[in-house]
Amino acid sequence: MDNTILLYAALLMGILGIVLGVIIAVFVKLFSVKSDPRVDLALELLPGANCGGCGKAGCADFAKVLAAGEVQPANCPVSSSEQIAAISLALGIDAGEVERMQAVVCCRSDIGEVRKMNYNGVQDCVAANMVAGGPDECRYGCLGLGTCARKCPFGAIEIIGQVAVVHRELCVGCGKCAAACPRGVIKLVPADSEYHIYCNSPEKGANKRHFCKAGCIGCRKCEKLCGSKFKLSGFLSQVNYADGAVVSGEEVRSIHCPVGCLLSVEERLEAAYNKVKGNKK
Amino acid sequence: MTFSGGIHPVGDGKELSCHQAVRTAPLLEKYFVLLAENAGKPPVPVVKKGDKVKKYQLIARADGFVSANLHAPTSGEVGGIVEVPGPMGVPAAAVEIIADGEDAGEPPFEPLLNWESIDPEILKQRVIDAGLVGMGGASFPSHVKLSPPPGKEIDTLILNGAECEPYLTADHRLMFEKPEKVARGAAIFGRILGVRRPVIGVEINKGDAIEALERFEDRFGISVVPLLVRYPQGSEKQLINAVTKRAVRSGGLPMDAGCVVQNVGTAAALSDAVMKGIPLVERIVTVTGDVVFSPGNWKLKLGTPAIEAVKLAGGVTEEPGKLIFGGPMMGFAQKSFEVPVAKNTSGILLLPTGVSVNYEASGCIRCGRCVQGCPMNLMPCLLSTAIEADRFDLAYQNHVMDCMECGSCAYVCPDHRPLVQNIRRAKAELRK
Amino acid sequence: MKYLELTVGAVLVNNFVLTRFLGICPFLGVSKRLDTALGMGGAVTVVMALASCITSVISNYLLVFTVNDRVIDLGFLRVLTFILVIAALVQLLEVMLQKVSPVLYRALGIYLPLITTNCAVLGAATINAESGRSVWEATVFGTFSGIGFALALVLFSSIREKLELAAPPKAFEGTPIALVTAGILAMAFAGFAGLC
Amino acid sequence: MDNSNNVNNIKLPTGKKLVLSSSPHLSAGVNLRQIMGGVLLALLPAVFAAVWFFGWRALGVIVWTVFCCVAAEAVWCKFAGRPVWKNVGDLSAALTGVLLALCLPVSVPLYVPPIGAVLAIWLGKQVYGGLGNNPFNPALVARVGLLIALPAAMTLWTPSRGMLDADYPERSSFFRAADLNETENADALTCATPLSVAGTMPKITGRSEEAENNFSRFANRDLWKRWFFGDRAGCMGETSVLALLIGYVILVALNLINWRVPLFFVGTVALISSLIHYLWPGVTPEPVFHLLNGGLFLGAVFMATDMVTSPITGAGCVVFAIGCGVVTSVIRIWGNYPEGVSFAILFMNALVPLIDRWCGRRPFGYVPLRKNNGGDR
Repeated sequence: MDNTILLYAALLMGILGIVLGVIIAVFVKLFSVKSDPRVDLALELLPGANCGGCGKAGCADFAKVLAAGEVQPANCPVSSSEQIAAISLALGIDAGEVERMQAVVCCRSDIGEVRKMNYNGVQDCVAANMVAGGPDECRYGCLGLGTCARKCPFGAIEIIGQVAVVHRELCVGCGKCAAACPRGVIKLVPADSEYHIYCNSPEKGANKRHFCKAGCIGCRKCEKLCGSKFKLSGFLSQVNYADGAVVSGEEVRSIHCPVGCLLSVEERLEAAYNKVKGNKK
Repeated sequence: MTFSGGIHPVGDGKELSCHQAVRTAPLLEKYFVLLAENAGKPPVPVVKKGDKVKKYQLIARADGFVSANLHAPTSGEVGGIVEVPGPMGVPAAAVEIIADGEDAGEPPFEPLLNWESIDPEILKQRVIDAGLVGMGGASFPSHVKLSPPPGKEIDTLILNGAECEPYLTADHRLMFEKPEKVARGAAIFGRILGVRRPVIGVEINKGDAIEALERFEDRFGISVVPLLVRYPQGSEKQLINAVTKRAVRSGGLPMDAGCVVQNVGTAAALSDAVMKGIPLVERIVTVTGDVVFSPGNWKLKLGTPAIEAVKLAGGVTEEPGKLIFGGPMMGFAQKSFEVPVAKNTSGILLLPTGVSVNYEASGCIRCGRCVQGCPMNLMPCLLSTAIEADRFDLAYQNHVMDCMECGSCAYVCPDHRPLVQNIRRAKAELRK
Repeated sequence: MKYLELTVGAVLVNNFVLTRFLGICPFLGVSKRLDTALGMGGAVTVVMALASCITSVISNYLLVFTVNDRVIDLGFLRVLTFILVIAALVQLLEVMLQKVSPVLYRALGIYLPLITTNCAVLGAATINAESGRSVWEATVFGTFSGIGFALALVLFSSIREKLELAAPPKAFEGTPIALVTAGILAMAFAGFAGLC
Repeated sequence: MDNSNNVNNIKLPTGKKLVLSSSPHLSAGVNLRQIMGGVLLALLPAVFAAVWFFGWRALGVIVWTVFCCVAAEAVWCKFAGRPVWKNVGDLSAALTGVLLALCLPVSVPLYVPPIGAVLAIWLGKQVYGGLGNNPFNPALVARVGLLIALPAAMTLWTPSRGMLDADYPERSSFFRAADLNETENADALTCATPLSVAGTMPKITGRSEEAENNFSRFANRDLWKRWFFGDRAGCMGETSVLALLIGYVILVALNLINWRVPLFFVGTVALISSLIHYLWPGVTPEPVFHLLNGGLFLGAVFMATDMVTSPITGAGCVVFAIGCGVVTSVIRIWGNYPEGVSFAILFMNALVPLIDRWCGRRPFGYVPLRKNNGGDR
């Protein structure tokens, strides 16, 4: 008796399996979708932060153009060089070369003790900047309300004592913060440059001194000593990143910026922390 | 007659200054005439440091179509093109004029006493020459509104005498004291546009002004429409709706509904430009507020710093917590008392710390007062919560771009949420 | 009255998610946005209706039959065959969705093939078999159970879309707050007890 | 600043206290505390009625519940790092406390309010991020939670003041026969609410004499009058329809609720119950019975109108209220629970985001009114 039941059971399952299998096969044939496996492959290897640093809407979009060969893997600013190598190997395309960038908040309003007026409203830089041009006296400085920090997908920006400071090791240079900043204080600079001028105001030095102790006064000392590595715009000296200028520590020491605007990323971070500590005391 | 939505500001502060006759300010030593004061492109200065100018002389020429001429408010010497604190908080370029104390100058244009029979184009040219702009707040060059593109038929001209902003009484006093000028200005605008019977919309809390204007109804062929008191009746779209029952489409201009709206102050200035041949160099400003010693209305020359206006009003009784150019609902908070008066400065308002709202929100309780109050039929509370979560896409879907920032929502909000500022932020982010 | 139980009963009184607590995985997984919730609800409804129909055919006619006056009861195969059918149906749906609505396909992601292991679908089929419903009754029950599932999902997702704008304490963000909400929603559905 | 020199001895501003903020710079001067205080004011008649009909214990329970809710709020705020006084000071916790107390029976054991307070304030409100973010009415979350978890404690009804008198109409329906003679010993006496009596009666479908007579004992004008004033067993705050109507008038006068919600809620219940009653008289009592009994008015006036958990637009409120009415009637007439108001409101709370989405407002000028040149896209 058991044998018969087993037989029927096997028969039922077999027939069911075959029938369903055939139906699925027909459906798959009818509704076949052409898809490029390379897109999925690239998407898998991309970081998936959807930061938009590559200029595309997100990683999925980037994977699509990547598979189509329109861009190179190095266009993704977030991936490390090993990750890029892995993508180029997987897709069998050239990795390409793109200069790595990094964000710098060019302002020392904390050190400069910029005067701020009473402000009552939304704690957001874009919103605050629209109320009579912002509550602080400097029209070009960091407002410190943290819009950039909230926009950063990598948590690389910290607000230390009402000013934004970038953590270099976390920043990938996607540029979201720079786009979010209503005052353009955040600049994207080559990742291998170490020293930057931490001021963003092209106003006359004398004007600046009224409300900020730490702004660049446009004394041109740096320009005189290092020539084309610096250029003056308005009354503000800037490192000439466009020409690939990299300022070395020695040069910085020889310049000895009178207001102390010319700093390395680490020095700037340390100064911000020290300032907060000092204020607490 | 009125529109739907809106609010009734209680204790609107108009009684501080509405019984004070307009006084003319004494001559100052220096005036700082702002260049970038009209919407659109700033005019280009045609004078330089050291030039001697006469009163009414052209000092900056309109640059392009959406731009307006600027004239010297008094005679004297040009001290240069300087930077002064601007009404938007950032420094702005201004022509400094050091008065010579004579205040002498000839009207630069020929009076057009026969305006009822001459070519409307000549009248329109006069509007351009005299540098007229909308004096209600936006400062939009007037002639732009008088040049409808082909295909747009204008059948209604409305003069905005609603003055719905609390505290302000400049238009009220103007209509009461100079009804003839306002009525004639309306008729001239009507002639330029080919509109038969211009309408002046006035809120009924200005009964004396309505009475005064009605005396000129037949002489100039205008009609005065009394409107119920409600804010923001002075907004173009709401005024058109209140007077004609038409609705300007979302994102459209008043012209789309066949209407043109001009401010009563602009009409009075036009009357002067046509009858006397003088350009726009001064305006009536309400200097008021709970801390002002003696609030009132003054005829101030363009470029008068706010502090001088406060001096005229006898100073303050206590240190003000807020300085506002314009009315308390849509005006701009200022950083400095050095900001000069411009063509669109309808009021200089000083509020004590206790009266101005303190934006300190805990959480939206969805009471719906903002929804009832919104004249544009939006849902500010939903917009605000979406924006606070950085969901600008959601705000866009909920028509954040239709908001005109009248402030009705934030005024009625029991939680004192910065609704308007949130909406401004979303608009700025969405325009990027 | 019987059909009232099959329809209203399946949607409200014995709602699969909020009263029987079946199918919680997609309920939490795809309820973040209203449109994906609608898609998921639709997909589950289709699968549930078809699965209920086919499985009741199988359990009524194929699992128990007589050969030469001998009753052959293959009831032990019930779960096996049901899962086979459901898996095949989900496979078909997946293939179709990929072609018809790639956006929804991508939005549903892993939860689409996971309908196979959605206990609500198997639950509906099993309940049908246990209460010996006819094929037609089973299909009606399956359809309305699916609608009940979709209703719960849509309600839940609309609440979650609103919650996304709120700022709950850090510890409650995401799934914890969703579970609290689901609990309160279940309490509200408890009021329907005894309707039919 | 040279301007600060006094000219003719007038005081000039220095600008040192100037505050920058976005327009508008004025406010109507209403704050949350006033709104919550207004609702509390509207609840006072109901509190008086509760004390009048159920004795001083009612007041004790109300005060105890309010204390528990405020304490729960304070404790949470303390540990969540929110400003304690600001959150307690807006009176929302106190309001939740009063509402919760009013939907408890007067004889409720004293350990129930603390449980309810934790359910309402923590689970119903604070886990969602505090006032304004909760999708469900906190007081109702607590009530339904307690009803499901502690059904015995939550349905322990004691007679109201008038029910102890021998001339109370249809007294025998509400007391057990054995208890009927011992009404002097009121403390230990339990009784039934009219809704629970009606719920246990057989439902007779179809039209017959028997069906007509099924609920006829409730068709008693004297009884209706007593119910209207609040003289019946039930939750403390729900019995007096009169007091709740006074509350409704206060709320509408102070513009604290959308007046449509109670109207449409009660109207829908009346409509459905009268429809069912006149089709099958043996299934459910008359509509007047439904209006005067249970927590309909308490729910319609104070629970369904809770701003946070009801739709924003007028149209949305109407949809919401009708939905509440439908679900209430369905549960009352066919469900296991004798009362469906709290379940109905909780269920409709869940629908509010959808209602808000579908009953949104069309912006001004979104569709032009004029056709000739009124702007055609």
